[in-house]
Amino acid sequence: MRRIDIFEQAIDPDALRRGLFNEAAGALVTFEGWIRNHNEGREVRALDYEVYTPLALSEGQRILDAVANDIPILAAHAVHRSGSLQLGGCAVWVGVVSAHRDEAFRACRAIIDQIKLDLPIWKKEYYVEGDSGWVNCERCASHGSHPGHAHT
Amino acid sequence: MRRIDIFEQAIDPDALRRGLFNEAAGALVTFEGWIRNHNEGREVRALDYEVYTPLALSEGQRILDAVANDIPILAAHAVHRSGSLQLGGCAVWVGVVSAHRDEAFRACRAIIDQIKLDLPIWKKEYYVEGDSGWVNCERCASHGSHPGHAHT
Amino acid sequence: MTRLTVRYFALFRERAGIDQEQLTTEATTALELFHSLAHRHQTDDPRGHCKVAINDVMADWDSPLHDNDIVLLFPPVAGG
Amino acid sequence: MTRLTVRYFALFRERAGIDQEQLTTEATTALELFHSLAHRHQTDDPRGHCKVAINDVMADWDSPLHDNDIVLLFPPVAGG
Repeated sequence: MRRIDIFEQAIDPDALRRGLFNEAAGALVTFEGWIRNHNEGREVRALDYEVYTPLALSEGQRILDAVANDIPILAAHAVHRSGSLQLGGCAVWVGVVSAHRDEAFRACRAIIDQIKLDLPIWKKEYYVEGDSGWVNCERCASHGSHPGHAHT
Repeated sequence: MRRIDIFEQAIDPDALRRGLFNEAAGALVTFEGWIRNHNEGREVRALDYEVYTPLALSEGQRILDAVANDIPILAAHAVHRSGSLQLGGCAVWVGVVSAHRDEAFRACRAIIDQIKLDLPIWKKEYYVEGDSGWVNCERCASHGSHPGHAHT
Repeated sequence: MTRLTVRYFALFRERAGIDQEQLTTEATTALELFHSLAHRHQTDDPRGHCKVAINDVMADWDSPLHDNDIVLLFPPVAGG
Repeated sequence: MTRLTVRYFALFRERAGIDQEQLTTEATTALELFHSLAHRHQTDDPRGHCKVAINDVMADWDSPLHDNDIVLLFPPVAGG
């Protein structure tokens, strides 16, 4: 299985990990991204994810296939939320199973790294102070501030 | 929290991951080691883990403390089974939470690598053909065969 | 002149005040189109941090435009 | 002469046919003790793949032995 989904409802990590069971698998590595209570020095109270689903699914599948072609794994599943999340909510889940642990660790890391860089997903943070802002991607943050970034 | 446990009963990964929840955490990385149906070319039907618990706990705590001193994480929990496991059973679970994902990935990997090298735990495999054998550690396998290794 | 549909996402949609529009443009590439729409998205050079897709396929900023293309303008992504 | 308790684990226990024994030894280090018990564990040089603990603390093979020590002999570990 190499699969990506966009969920409008809560992610159930336990159901997802059970879906990856495989008798030939010796290792499962999972990554969960949680909504934490701070980002770049601001106190966060909630988030909205906007997802352009058709391209998120096709780009996600391309990422999973590329990683699986590069690293020998048995299965990989990635799920990203859309819509509103509260503090502590699970925004993204990635699970990889393989015969040995090295492959599962490397593939899980490669998949989440590429998801964050490539999928058409945007995050609007709502701050404790009452304002909100669109969050820049990590690649863009390395460019410093640019005209497309403003807290609104 | 930095904690290691030896469980005589089944590991519940979902309960363990919920125990790591932290409002400052943005990333959870987990590793699960499963009993797979083959090892070094033999078909495996079951395993017994022998654990010398007093030193497994003290060595495990030393590993967790060393990793947490090296990598900024918020919490880590490791659990290893003792006793009999069937195919597909979860033999070991490691979970790490941190603000950002890089630390959780690196710390989780470092913890499971050290657990496999340092904890006084031995694994006896029972093969489909009816025989059994003690499994060598990974470090030892790199020494090639040695007098202490024999399938019995 | 090329007749297109342009769709705005996230920050770009908020700034433009519209989800999408149909327009006729003298632009021949995605980059030229982006610059011609600066009054909508209020962003200078998109290369390196913004993305563009044409007809639901990721594209380069120097991709040519054709009649009836649907051009998707993506501000910096932030999944995960 | 030093009076000790020796405990055998996993493969060593199976080969020795006993969990533990009390003995008096001329060995002055853990390595010398290990070699003197080759009839039990049937293993040559333990360094690099076998471990030893003394009184529930991991030890080196050149650690000295003292009266009433409890010496734990560990064949190659295989956790995970």
